[in-house]
Amino acid sequence: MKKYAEDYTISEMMAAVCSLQINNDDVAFVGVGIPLMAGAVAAATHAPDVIIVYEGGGVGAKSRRMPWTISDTPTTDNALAATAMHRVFSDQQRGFITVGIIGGAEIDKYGNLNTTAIFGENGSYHHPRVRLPGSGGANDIASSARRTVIVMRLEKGKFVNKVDFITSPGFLSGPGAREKAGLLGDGPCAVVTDRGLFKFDPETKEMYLEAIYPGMDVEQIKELIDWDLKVSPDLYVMDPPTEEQITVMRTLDPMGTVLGRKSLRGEIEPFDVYYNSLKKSYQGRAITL
Amino acid sequence: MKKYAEDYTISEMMAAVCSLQINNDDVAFVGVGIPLMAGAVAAATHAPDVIIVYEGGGVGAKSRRMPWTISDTPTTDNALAATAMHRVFSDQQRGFITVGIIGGAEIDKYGNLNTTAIFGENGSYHHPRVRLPGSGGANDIASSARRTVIVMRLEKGKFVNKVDFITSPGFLSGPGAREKAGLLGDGPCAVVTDRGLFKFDPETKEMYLEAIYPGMDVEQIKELIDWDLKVSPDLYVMDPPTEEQITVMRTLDPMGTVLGRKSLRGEIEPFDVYYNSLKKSYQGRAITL
Amino acid sequence: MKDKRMTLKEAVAKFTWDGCTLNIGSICAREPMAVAHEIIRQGRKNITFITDTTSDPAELLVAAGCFSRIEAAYIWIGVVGQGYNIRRAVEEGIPNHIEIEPYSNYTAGLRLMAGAMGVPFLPTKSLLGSDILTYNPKIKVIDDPYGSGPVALIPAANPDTTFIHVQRADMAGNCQIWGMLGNDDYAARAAKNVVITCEEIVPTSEIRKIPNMTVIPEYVVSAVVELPFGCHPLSVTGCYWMDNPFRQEFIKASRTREGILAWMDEWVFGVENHEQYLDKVGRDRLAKLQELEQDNCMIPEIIWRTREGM
Amino acid sequence: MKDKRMTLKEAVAKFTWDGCTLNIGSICAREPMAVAHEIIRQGRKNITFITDTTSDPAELLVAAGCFSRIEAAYIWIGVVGQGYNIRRAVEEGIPNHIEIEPYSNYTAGLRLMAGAMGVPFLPTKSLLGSDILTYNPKIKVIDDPYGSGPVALIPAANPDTTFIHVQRADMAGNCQIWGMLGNDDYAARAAKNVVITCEEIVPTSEIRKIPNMTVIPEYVVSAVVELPFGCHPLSVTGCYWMDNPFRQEFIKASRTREGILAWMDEWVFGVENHEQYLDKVGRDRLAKLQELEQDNCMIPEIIWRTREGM
Repeated sequence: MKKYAEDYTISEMMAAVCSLQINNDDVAFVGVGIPLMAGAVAAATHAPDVIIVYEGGGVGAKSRRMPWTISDTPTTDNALAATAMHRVFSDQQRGFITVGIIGGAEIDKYGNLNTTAIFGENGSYHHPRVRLPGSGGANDIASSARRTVIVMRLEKGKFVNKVDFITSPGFLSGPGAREKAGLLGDGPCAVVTDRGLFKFDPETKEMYLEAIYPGMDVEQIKELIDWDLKVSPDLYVMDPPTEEQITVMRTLDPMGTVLGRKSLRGEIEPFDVYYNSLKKSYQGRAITL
Repeated sequence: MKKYAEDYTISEMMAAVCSLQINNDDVAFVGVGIPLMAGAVAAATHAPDVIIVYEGGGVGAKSRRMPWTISDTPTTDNALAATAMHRVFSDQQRGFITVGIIGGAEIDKYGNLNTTAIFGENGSYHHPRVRLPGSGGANDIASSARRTVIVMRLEKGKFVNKVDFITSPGFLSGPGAREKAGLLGDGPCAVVTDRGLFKFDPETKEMYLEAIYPGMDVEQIKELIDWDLKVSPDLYVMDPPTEEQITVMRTLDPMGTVLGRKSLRGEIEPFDVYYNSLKKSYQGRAITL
Repeated sequence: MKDKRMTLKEAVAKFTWDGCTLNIGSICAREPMAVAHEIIRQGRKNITFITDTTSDPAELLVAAGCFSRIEAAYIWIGVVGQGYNIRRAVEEGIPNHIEIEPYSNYTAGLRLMAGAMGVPFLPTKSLLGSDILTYNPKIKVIDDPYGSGPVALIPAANPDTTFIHVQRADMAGNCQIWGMLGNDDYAARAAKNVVITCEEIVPTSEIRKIPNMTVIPEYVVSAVVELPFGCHPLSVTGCYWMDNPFRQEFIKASRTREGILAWMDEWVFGVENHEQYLDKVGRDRLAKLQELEQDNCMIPEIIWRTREGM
Repeated sequence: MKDKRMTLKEAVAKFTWDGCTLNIGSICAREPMAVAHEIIRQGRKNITFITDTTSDPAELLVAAGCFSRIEAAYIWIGVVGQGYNIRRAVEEGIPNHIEIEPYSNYTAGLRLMAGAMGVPFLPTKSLLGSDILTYNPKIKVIDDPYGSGPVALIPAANPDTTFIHVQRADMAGNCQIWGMLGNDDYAARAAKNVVITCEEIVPTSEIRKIPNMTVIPEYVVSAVVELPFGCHPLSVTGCYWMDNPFRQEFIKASRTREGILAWMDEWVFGVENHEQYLDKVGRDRLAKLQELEQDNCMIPEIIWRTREGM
């Protein structure tokens, strides 16, 4: 029987929920942050045969350490293949990538994502209030992965009626719009937030609330969203992460590098602490090849 | 001082002349037959730094054995790189291949080559009198290598006013035609035959006789060519192959596989003769890496 | 991890059919003659063959009447002779007329590359001004919208099935290839079904020692067939060298229709499977071919290690 | 064989200039920080930076005012924080305004691939429907002449110079890369000048042991610089792992303009060259980073052999 964790952070909950969007037979493209952790957790728990693909070119790595980005050295530790970025994106455009998991900073009800710039009141693309990183591979994943999962925090002003810049296409203007634009993938299938899980209506393509996390409130969620959010008639409360999931996360990410437990607080670890912590985490995790 | 060979075949003379079209700083694409041998001789004699590229993806091999095609196993023995066919052709289209050496079955005065089909009197492309192999990589080389060298035997009916099928473009219809067609390479610079060496007039782009082999006759050559052949005012008689060149050829190709000494006579070597001959040729040739 | 192993007989039965479009990977080295034998034994007809350059296997499949159409750059026997069977088919319609759609090696690769990338076409400056354009109506020449002048668009090809022979693969289809690759990286990704034949099936842990050598990942592979000496009389880098005397006999037989029919009776229909074919060729002879290759090239040993010795 | 070795100082002096278009290869792993330091020390201005995704080196070059324009998919510091310097430049024009031409990772790679293939553009089904098209006027959407609907054409890029860091190269520039390749195979072929920086210059005979590992051949390379630990504080597969505490200090300094200026005074202008930088980081610390990487991954030994032992 599953044992649920009692002590967990909301980032860990998000990573756990996100990991369950990955199936054992998926070939999964995972982006930086929580998606990276979701991929690692899925592979270590319910989806041992999943092939995780990283944008830099790593395929099916099996490592004692956690990738911190989509192109660092763990992405090819004991990998099935180590190849080029253009190659894995071509493979995605050909249809070999069954699921892509990406983050966002601003989203609308059709799942269109902005990670390029928040223009602000008198701002523009070239002179925005907040410059963001840009697409990275997110546009390509949102365009061509067979399905996509979006991960982002539910904060006021981020779930908007119209994003300033469509970096990564969701359903664009609604039903039929992706097909008309010529996009290959089926579009977003879920949005994992820090309060609940959202899905998309197959007819209207509109995002709706599918489930909430323990202790969360539907009305509070609706207040954080600019449009008139629809809620599933079968709304349910999701299970917390399992102890197994939490153990995996903390073993792989002892310093909270990926899930931000420390960097959010702005702490800088002394080099020797860093070194010893990594050494210890390697020893704690044997890999069978 | 150079020592010239006294006993040599006309194929060996062709390979020797062809090899001298390759410079030490060339990156050379060589096709099957005499071009393969020309590349090997150049690398073993006057052009030790030449990088020979084979269509299958071999780059800069250093082998005790002779490639028999553009994609067999010696093409990557101790190579600098072993990569893909599309990759080396892309490299050529980008301009990295300085010279390409190709063969032909039918040629016109502008150096357009046919290796696809001889239609015959009532024939057509789909129902030709003689079907030939097709382009292979020759069209790509003729299109994009910075310069090309053509190798073919001078036989009646092969140097024609109009080829049945332009497989590999020379200067097409004359001055300016390559540029108009959009081709990247500069086109053919020499035609090496079994009787003499031909070049192309920089103004008219017409093929002319530059030099003849020892014992050959200009009038006989003119009779074999359908158009009114121009002859260089500085026509000269070429040197025979050097002893060094012949030694290289016979060491690399003890059974005459590439230059056709045996296959032309239809002899089949017994397997043990084949095996022993190759074993011996490996022992006779040490490679310093 | 999925186990995709099957026999050659099963793979040919499952992944080829009358009227299919077929690709067989590589050129001369790693061109799997055994696959051609099995397709002939199973009597497939009306196949459209899609390739770049092809040698002995295609000659034999043409002679057996399996093909009705070839889309290729070069169809011939290299080194030891000419393509008597393809000539007889095109010139005389024996055993059946074959229509050839012409390409160059690069553009034959580009159509597989386009198919592999999931795009409808790829552009090139090859073919311009040539008659390959005249006789290949699929290729369109457009005026480059960026101003470089004419550019040829090569449309994507997605063959129903490709057979690719490699030195080693694991049972899920992760393939490592030594030596030249031909267009096999993209050919595998372009095809709808991919059958890997290999000299040796190795544990996945061997693949993981040097992931940069993996040319074809498992997610594009349908089936894996262990098929040692699967390319005889052609060669495989690091494994065995060409059997040219054997090829010379094949070409000699090919000079007449009677000759090649007798040759097929002996070497294709006269054996039940690849194992019997190898026995007939002779194990000593195969060992000598192995020796000739390995005097010059062997697949290196990869000593993988970490400081901790993981 | 040509000897293309030079120092980093010489290579930056020869192959970069005010107003040049520049690429620096790879992402996070093998991204050569030392190259950024030297470009800053040589005071280059008005550079157009062409890349896919870029991290610490670009942040620093932006802070130093070397760039006037960036054509890229992603400009940020990953893992440990955000891109304070790029934000300050775009939002406040400090030290100078930077215009960003947007791409995605794939399409940023496709423009290098097109440049490398010698074609004017490559087609894709990425970007359709997005505002990347709105703000990138170079990308044209056409109706596919083969009937698949809209297709975006990504025009070729041929940067003046690219710097690519690899594990090992010979003195002529034959490069072998372990781990993910990013877009480096095509980036090298797209650029007009290619400077290879490497952990180790090896004899060509080492390269010849495993030619399938050669990603970049000498005929595309202009210069080779031996530059061990050239990516610190970033990582190199099989060589050393990331120095995150160092990067955290860098990001902390980046929060204010004064902070990053002081940081550059100390770490860029305060040393004369890469050797001095490494001394300042500390050789013990570098050895520990090496250990952290090599606990998990080392470049394998390649035991090359033949039966005859050639």
